[in-house]
Amino acid sequence: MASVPFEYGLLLAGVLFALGMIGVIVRRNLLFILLCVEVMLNAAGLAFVVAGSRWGQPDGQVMFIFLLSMAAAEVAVGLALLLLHFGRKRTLDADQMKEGNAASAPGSAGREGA
Amino acid sequence: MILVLFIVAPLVLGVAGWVLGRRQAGYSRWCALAGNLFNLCLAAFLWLGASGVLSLPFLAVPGAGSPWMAEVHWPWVPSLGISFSLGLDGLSLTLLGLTALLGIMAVLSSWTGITARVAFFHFNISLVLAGINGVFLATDLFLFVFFWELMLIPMYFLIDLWGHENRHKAAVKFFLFTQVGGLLMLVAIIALAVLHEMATGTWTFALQDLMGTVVSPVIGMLLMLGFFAAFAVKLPAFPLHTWLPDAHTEAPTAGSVILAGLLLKTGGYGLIRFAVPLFPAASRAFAPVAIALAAAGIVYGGIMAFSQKDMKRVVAYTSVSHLGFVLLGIYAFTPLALSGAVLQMVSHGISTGALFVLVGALQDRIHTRDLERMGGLWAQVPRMGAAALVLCMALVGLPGLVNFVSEFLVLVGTWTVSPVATVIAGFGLVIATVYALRLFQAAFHGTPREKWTLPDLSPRETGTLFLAIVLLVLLGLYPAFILGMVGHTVSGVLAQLAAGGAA
Amino acid sequence: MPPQPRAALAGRELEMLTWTWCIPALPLAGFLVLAVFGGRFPRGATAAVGAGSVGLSFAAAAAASVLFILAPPAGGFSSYVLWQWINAGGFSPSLSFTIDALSVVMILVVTGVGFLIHLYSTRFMADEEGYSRFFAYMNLFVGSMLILVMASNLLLLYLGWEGVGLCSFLLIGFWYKDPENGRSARKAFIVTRIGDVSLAIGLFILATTLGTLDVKEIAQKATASWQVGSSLAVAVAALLLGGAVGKSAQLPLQTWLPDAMAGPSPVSALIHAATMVTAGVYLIARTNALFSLAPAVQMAVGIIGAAGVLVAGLSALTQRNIKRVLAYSTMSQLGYMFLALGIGAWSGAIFHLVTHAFFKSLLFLGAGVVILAVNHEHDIYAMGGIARKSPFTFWMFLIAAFTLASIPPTTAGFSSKDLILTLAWQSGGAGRVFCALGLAGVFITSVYIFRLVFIVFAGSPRAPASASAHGHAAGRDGTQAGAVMGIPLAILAVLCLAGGFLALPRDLGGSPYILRFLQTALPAGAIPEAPARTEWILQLISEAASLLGIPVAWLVYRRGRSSVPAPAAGVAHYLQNGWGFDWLYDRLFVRSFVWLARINTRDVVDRIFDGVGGLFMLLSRAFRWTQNGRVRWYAAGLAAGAVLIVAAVVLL
Amino acid sequence: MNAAFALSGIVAVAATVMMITRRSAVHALLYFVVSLLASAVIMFVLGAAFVAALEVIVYAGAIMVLFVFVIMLIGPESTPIPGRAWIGPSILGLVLLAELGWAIAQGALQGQPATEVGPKQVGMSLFGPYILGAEIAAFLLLAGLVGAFHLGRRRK
Repeated sequence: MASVPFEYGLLLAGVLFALGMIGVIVRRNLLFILLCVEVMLNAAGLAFVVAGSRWGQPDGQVMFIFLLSMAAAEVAVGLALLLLHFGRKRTLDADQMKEGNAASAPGSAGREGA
Repeated sequence: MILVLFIVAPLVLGVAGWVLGRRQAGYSRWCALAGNLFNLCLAAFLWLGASGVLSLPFLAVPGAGSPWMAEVHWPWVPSLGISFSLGLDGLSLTLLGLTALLGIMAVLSSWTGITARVAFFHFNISLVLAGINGVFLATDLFLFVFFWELMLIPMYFLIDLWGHENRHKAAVKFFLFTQVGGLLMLVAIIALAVLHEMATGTWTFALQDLMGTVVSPVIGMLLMLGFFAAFAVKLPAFPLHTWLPDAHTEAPTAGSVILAGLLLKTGGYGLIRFAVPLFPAASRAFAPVAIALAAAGIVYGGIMAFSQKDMKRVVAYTSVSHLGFVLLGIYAFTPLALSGAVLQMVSHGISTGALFVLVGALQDRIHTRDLERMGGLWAQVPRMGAAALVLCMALVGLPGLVNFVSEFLVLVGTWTVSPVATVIAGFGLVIATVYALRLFQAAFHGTPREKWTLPDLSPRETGTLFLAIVLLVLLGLYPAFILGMVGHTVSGVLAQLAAGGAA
Repeated sequence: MPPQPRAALAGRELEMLTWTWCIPALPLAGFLVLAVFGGRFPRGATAAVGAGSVGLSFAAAAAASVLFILAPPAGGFSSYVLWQWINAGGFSPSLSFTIDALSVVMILVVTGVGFLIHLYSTRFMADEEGYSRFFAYMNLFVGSMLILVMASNLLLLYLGWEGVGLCSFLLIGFWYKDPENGRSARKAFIVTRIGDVSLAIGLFILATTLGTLDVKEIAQKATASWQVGSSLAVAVAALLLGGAVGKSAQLPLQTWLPDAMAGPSPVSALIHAATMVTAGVYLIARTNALFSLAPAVQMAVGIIGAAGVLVAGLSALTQRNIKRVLAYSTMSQLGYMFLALGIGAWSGAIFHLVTHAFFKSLLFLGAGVVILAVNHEHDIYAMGGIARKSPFTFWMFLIAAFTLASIPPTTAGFSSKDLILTLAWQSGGAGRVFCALGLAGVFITSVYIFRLVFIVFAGSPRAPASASAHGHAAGRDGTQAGAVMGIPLAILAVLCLAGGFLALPRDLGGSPYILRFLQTALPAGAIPEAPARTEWILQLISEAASLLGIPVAWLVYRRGRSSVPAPAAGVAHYLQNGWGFDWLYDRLFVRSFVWLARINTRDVVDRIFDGVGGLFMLLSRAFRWTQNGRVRWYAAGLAAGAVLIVAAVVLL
Repeated sequence: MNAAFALSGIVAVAATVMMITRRSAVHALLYFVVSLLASAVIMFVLGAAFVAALEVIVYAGAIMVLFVFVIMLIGPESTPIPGRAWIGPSILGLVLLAELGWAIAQGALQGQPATEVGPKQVGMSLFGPYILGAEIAAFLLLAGLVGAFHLGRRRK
């Protein structure tokens, strides 16, 4: 029905995926990280759908449905954990999550962008 | 069928002791002791059968047809040709008897010394002994590896849980060394089985079947080195010995007895049973290196033993020196030397085991192993001194004790092969005198450096040591008792070597 | 040898075969009893077991000897096997004993002198701690020594050989509380052990080339298969010689013997004079066939002997410790035996061994009494005037001194030493040099022993410490030796006086009984019999040398410490320290070994494995920052990994 | 239809960029919803109407509501991101994108049009060959439910 070249769809999925990935790495807020993971998942789902429609097969959409349920479960557990963590530490900063592993090399702390 | 009892008896009694011992610690001691006594009786019973005193219908005549006097074959993983196969010959029987004997010594020596987690301790002892018995019986290489690992883990716990000051490091070191060697052996075993499958189309791990595998010289040498690595670590051969002083020193008395008396013997046994017969040509090619390592180890171990201050460390390094004779005897490939090597395994097991019992008893009393803090102990503990004297003379290789016979046989047998190595090893005997006398005199002669007050050996300890000493003397005057038993194995190995060398 | 029909002998022969094992077994049984129960025995019982077992053994030995002499077995020896010792790979030595003329002589000396010394010790050691330990060791020694001399194969001989070495170690270090004694004991054991290893290697060659260690078979097979002077024969003989010089304290392994005097005097008498140190002589005589095949080595034996006579004799001249004088004297006398062996006078060497056992044990036992009398003082310059206080000991000592210096009317030393010198002269060539050196040795011997006699017994007491200060048990400690100690002295003195009649020189109307007897076991040798003129001329020179020594000693040493001129003092110091061998060996071997051991206490090989461990530690440290606990960092890692993998998939 | 695809693609990318750069969580969330809606349009354009609807209902509707609840619970929190923090991740992302683009460009299937796949087909497939996957997804959701409940329980 549509004359959209399928590689454009894939490219769009790739761009969204890369953006999500950049977000996961850059952001320190756990909530943002979770959101960016959702972006990546969505990008992957989009790629499935694009591929499915290219071949005219339902498998791509089936996979998207699985992905969706997985994302739902993941978000439920992830957000629960996030709340628990926030309740204890009063912060969502991922860089302040590490506990008691003072053994890590001191020189590595400054290497991160954040 | 009866062979399985050697493995099952300590296992069952060990578990029983663990369970019972949780309520009353004493039970576990008795269970461990019972397991060893049972094995000793079993070995003696079979010994009588093998030497023709009793006629046991299930014992085949050794050397006629099958090399085994008794066998067990149960399929285990048939698709890969792995089976639960045990075989008994004179060599196995000798070492099984030694295992039971030293097991008794080990249990008796820790009768009062171990107070923490008594039940688990004796469970570990029984487990180690079961593993060792399995090693001495297995004729399936896969089963062999299984038992090889089985004896390793409880020994790790023995060192790590009940050892002395630096036990964690020693335990890890012991584990790493043996494990690396064992893994190389496992690789070699699997490679050998694969090569056999490629050549014949059937999977097998049975020793007898794999013996005929034809491999190229280079591959044969590599596989042989895989086996050699495991056994040389365990033996231990010269440059791979450094785990031993740590492990022996830090292990509890019973652990040291079992380590020195038995675990090291599995290395020698493995060389005789597997490494040499499986790869005759490669072994022949490798012999000069092994002989050089052995001679170096004899001298090096002796010098190291002289330089140590820690009494257990001294004894540990003497083991390096004496096990060099085993290596020398095995790779000389003469009947005399090989018989001597086997006998050396027995004599070293008894004498060094007893020496560790003695050192342990001394440490229990004065809570130090530092030779520089001892001295003049004879005045207080003459019985202990006398036992130490005899055992030090065993280190020296004094004629009349079995250690002399074994060392003499090894050296005579090696002379035709390598006079140089023999002379170096002979020089090792002089060094043995030096360190043995130092050990004895530093502890028992001279003037006391600190005010020790200590009781002499208890009847239990006296009995343990007396048993060992009597055995050393009796075997020293009549070594034919053991030499006759292992004669078939020795000639079998050499025949295999000759056949393989010609092929 | 009374003529008897052979058939009648068979019974007795069988009888001998079955019971001579008890000769070594009795002292060994005594050892076992004392070792196990000794601590609980009263002293009387200990003494009874200790001395009694050796006494019984002597009785058995005497009975065996009488039977042997009355009814010599065919071939001059009888062997019997107790049991097969080792059976492996065609190598099958057995525990078997041989009785032949040589071993008969040896067991008589060992048990006879041994019994007398045990008897003496029952009193000598009475005040010591470890009474039963002493007798246990002594019994073990006698048993081992008997095994050594009765063994029919060299392996069993080696058993006894090491056994006596062990006992020597234990008895030198008997007073274990003094570390110095322990050091001496250790030195003795280690130095002899070097020789023992040499001997053992000799046994390896014999066992591998001839396939047997039986003495008789070795002699047959070696003579049959080896050329005279062949390299194997030379190697074997040289290695056996190595063992012999170690045990007999000859050059170059002689340094342990003077230090061995740290042991109690009876020990010095028994082990370091009469028996164990002569084992080397016995060994060479026993394996004479091998030495005959290696003339070069046999010559070396002679040279070692001749050198030993002079080296040790000169050292004896300068010692201050009474027992060290005697120790050097023992080395010197053993030199005579080696000299005899070197020229092939096997029987002569053994004869001197026998007489030496008599007079040297008498000297040591006498010295023991003296030492007790001066309250355990060993320095001769602190003694003096003992003759007046204990005339009996003095006379005993004097008899022994005369015997040592081979001056009539004592016959033992005279006949044996003259026999050796005459034979040496007769053997010609190097033998004449040996003879000349031996004669010089005679003079030196005479000087040092009379130096000792004059300093110790003549003059007036120099040390305040004397018997009176050491009042208790005066009967033993006092000037007079007690009866139990006196009787052995007297018996030994009689043997010194009369021992020479076993083989009095021909020109004095004697007959070489013992030599003829020994020659049933040892080859007679090819030395031509000396003309009577040569014989008495040599005797004359020898006597002159000996007698000259007495006035010389008197002149130089009568006032105790000799007034040696300054340049000689340095030489004397050098000689006193045994020609600096100890110094040299200490620098050369002991220190280097200890240094080697010390630098490597921590085991350099272990450092290598520690290095491997360290490498892994470094690697782990290098990668540890990746596990820094930062979530985003892990995410970045994941991303980078994904990039890499995709790159690999896309580009490859 | 090409125009619809291009337009919604640009919207999706732009919204996502805005989303990952916002300091406020609420703003980011809203941008993400925009991005999801744009994605739904693309799916519809590609003929996958069923999943487009699901995207709107489940993703943009249900899941995002969860985030909203959480933001309500913990309150607005904003963390500043220094500029240089973007460099490394951006390079990484661009490299990945370049690789993907290269891979797509290598493909031999250029210009192939999309085909419509109806909800019936999807349903047949989901409860046909993929029935096991559907069951597992159900388990997963149950596990997520139990897990979230367990974690969210207030403990004394």
